[in-house]
Amino acid sequence: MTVAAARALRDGDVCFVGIGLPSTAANLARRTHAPGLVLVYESGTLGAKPDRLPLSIGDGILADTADAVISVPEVFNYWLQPGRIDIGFLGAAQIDRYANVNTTVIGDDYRRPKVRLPGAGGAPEIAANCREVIVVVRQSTRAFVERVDFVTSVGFGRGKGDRERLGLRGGGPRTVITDLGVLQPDPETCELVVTALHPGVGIDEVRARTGWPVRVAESLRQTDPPTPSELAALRRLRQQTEQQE
Amino acid sequence: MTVAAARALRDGDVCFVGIGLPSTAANLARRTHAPGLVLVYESGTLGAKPDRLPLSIGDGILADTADAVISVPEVFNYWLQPGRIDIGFLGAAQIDRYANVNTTVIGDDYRRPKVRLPGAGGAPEIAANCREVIVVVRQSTRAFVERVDFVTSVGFGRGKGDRERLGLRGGGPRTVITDLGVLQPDPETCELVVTALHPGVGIDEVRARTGWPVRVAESLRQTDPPTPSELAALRRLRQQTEQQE
Amino acid sequence: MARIASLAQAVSEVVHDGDTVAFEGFTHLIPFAAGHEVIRQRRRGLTLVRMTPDLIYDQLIGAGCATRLVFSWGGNPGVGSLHRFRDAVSNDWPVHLELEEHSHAGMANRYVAGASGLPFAVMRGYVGTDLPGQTSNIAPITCPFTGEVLTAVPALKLDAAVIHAQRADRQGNVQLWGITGVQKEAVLCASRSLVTVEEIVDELDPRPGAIVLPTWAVDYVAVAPGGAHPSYAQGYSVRDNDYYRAWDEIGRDREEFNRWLDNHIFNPAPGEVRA
Amino acid sequence: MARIASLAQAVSEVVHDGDTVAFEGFTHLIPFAAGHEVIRQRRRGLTLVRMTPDLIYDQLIGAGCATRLVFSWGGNPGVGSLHRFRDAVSNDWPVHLELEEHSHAGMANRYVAGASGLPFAVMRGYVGTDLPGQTSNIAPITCPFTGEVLTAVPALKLDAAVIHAQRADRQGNVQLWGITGVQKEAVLCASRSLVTVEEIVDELDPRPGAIVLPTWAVDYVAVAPGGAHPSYAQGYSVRDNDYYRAWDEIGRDREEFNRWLDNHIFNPAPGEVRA
Repeated sequence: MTVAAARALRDGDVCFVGIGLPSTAANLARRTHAPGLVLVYESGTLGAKPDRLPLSIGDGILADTADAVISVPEVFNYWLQPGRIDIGFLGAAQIDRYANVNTTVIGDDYRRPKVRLPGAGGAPEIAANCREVIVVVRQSTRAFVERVDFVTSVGFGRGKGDRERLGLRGGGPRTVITDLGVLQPDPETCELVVTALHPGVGIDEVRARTGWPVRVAESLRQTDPPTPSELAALRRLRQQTEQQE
Repeated sequence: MTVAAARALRDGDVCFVGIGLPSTAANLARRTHAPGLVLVYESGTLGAKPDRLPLSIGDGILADTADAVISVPEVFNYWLQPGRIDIGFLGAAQIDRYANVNTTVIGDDYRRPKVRLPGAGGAPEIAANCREVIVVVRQSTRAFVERVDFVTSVGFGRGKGDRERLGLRGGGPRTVITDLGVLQPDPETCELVVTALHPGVGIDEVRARTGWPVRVAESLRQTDPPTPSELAALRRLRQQTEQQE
Repeated sequence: MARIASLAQAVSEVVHDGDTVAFEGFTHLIPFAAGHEVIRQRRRGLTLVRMTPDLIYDQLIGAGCATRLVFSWGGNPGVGSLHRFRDAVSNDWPVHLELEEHSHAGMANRYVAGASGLPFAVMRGYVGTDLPGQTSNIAPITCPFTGEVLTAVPALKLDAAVIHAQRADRQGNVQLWGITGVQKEAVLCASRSLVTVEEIVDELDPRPGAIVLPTWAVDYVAVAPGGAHPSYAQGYSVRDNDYYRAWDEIGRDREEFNRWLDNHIFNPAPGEVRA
Repeated sequence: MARIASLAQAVSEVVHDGDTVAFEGFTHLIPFAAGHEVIRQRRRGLTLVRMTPDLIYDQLIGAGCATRLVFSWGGNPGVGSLHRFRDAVSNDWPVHLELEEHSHAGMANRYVAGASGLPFAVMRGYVGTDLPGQTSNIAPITCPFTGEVLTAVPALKLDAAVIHAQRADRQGNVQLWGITGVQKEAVLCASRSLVTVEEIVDELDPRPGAIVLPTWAVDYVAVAPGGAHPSYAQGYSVRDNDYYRAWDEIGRDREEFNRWLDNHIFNPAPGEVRA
């Protein structure tokens, strides 16, 4: 997933990064094919260039290596809100057929949830305002549901045209990267369809781990396996990170 | 006027300062009775401590000696608007019976003015939001008019209660310092009345140089003449300023 | 002018039962020592406000100090969930915790509005999500010039704000640098404020990226070296990652948590200055 | 990524006839050299925007580049009036100048709204003054939570923003320090932007009080040493106060002004890099 996410980033893109897989993927991309990738962490660092993975978005290495450190209100108001960020990453506890994302509660009753999740964070406005969004999530029927229990971040609502009706100016989740492959919205319906499988993964496995009768794109691709240099760069990044701890 | 304005400032006050007489008065106060006076210049310097008079509010000495340099939006939004400033200074091309101030145009026709003045600057919100305002202006029938041609900054509107009706939260112009004396709003009507005369000035002269039949307070004071130490401090301040030019 | 006081005195002056209070810090400079002092002083009925409630809020909630939480993301950053927070929300242990939930952008703008003396802020956000259905503190607003409909959120009004900074001078001017988050806004939103600092110095020499809160905008300064431990205090200490990981175990279990409270907050070992 | 170009090329790419353009600088780092290049390129029909239009705006107005001015304070700071501005307003010389007039707080908020991608900003201001009577760009707005009535102003939308900064690096990242005014907001409000700089350096070492505009938020960078003369460029040069005083005489008289244009803008002496 990390290598696939890294590959989705283009050199020169401005990328809004959270801790965890997105941060790893973005820093891997910077060390492989996208040295000019611009990392914006929501804690207020524009153009951070860490030489290891930060432990949290408050990590001093982000401030030390950034082109500019700004306040949190400025991050959201001057940089995210006007659509200056090309790519946003989201994780998800649940994602549905139209790529709506839930990171708030599992269960029907918001006041008495089955599982209380961390909440929205920056996600609703990342989903609304980035030029496009990449969702990274492990594939399971628990995560891939017909309809999310709670819409924390809007993907495509109930289908095509909903983003426009809601006035959302960013492009929405164009790519959902899982441990099995890649799903993307059908251009006609905005429903997520399987567009690529990772090496060694069969489409039946994807179907079995998706909570709705998922469609498969006609031009189903297979993702290239991680190259030795990608794996080496990833290993080096993790080593440098562990040395710091 | 400068000494009288300096005396109106209390040690520890936070004072919003413009260039010209207010800056001279505030810096004189810092060097005499109010060493703890906090000077805020609208260009974004909190707690500037210049050792000479700045040539403009962009003077580097303000940034170099300030406790903090902030953006212009922050000056107005975080510091002036919420009422964190104790004292604001205003100049005036015209001031009227209820201490409304005009710095925009002289003449009846805004589009074809007799005299085009610099405009509002920070004045409307200084007048609205400072705990209190000091107006400094030379006394003449041209400047002291029954009704200003244009209300750039609200004093007391048309009289008592108007500030409250308009929702203005600051106290308004409590003191108008002129070359002849001091005018202050009558507590009952908010009309400006003469409360003090400078040494050697007679009340008839004030009347002759005021464009409405100005009232005189029962307890008319005479201001103390500038002390030798005030005059020396003012002279030193001006010398240090000239040496820099 | 800020008063310089001991941590215990400053906390007792600034944070009272029933207050709405923010201990801010966007994963950097988190005021742990002040939070622990609040637990020690057994404050009750607090409405806690913060963008990123993490361990110190888990501790305050588990200790029964809070009955309400206004927030946008609650977790153990880089580790996982907050178990005391979950237990309070799901099982009312030790007391019921009411939630008011926003996005980061929404909370940031609520702080900005509060700092600006405005009753509300305007933003692009929340539209199409289920968040507005759970609170009346998100409302549509129409632009008077274009007719476009945007989102309004009310200003945060805090009784108290508590932050940690690197340094103050003897006059009480406060300097912080690195990631400064919404700390300035939090202090400017609050009726009373307390800044704990790593040290007090004679002069705050200017530093790149530093912001200064002037002494006349702060109520109390208290020296608390290591007061952000286990979080970062840039230039002084880095994150104690083991503490964050260990908290997952401690916080998971009520007994374990109560033991931690007894041993580290109420009866700390002699010389245990932090945590 | 910002392109690094000559001043003449950058100005011709960024400022076009009929544009709404701000040359910002709150009495510090005023982009005089870029303004003079605009006069030299004989731009027409500009709407000029600025909080504090001063000498460079007097010069642009007198040269006939502008037909509209959106501003909050127009004067020769510390000296007196702007005579070309007055002549245009009162006598339509050389062309009619339409005014839209605000307060500083209003203009600052209009920049903030533009930089934030919002159509308007909310503030406490203008109430009771005669300013709202002269423009439709000031309107009441009601808080949806408290019912309080405040003031709304529309976002500034600029075709172009031009500022002067101390330094850029070879990638086009821009650094400025000292009084930074609303320059960041102006650049973020604009479709196209140009930053003139004192110098280009290999690396922007961090400096106290400095702000950085990343290269991907800027369109053009042009080297213009002394490009803020006669205003300040902190760390490089101080205000040329004699110039400000002398301008009062030059600007007062149309003939004198035209002579100045000929001698200093259109046919500058060899080696005359500024003014």
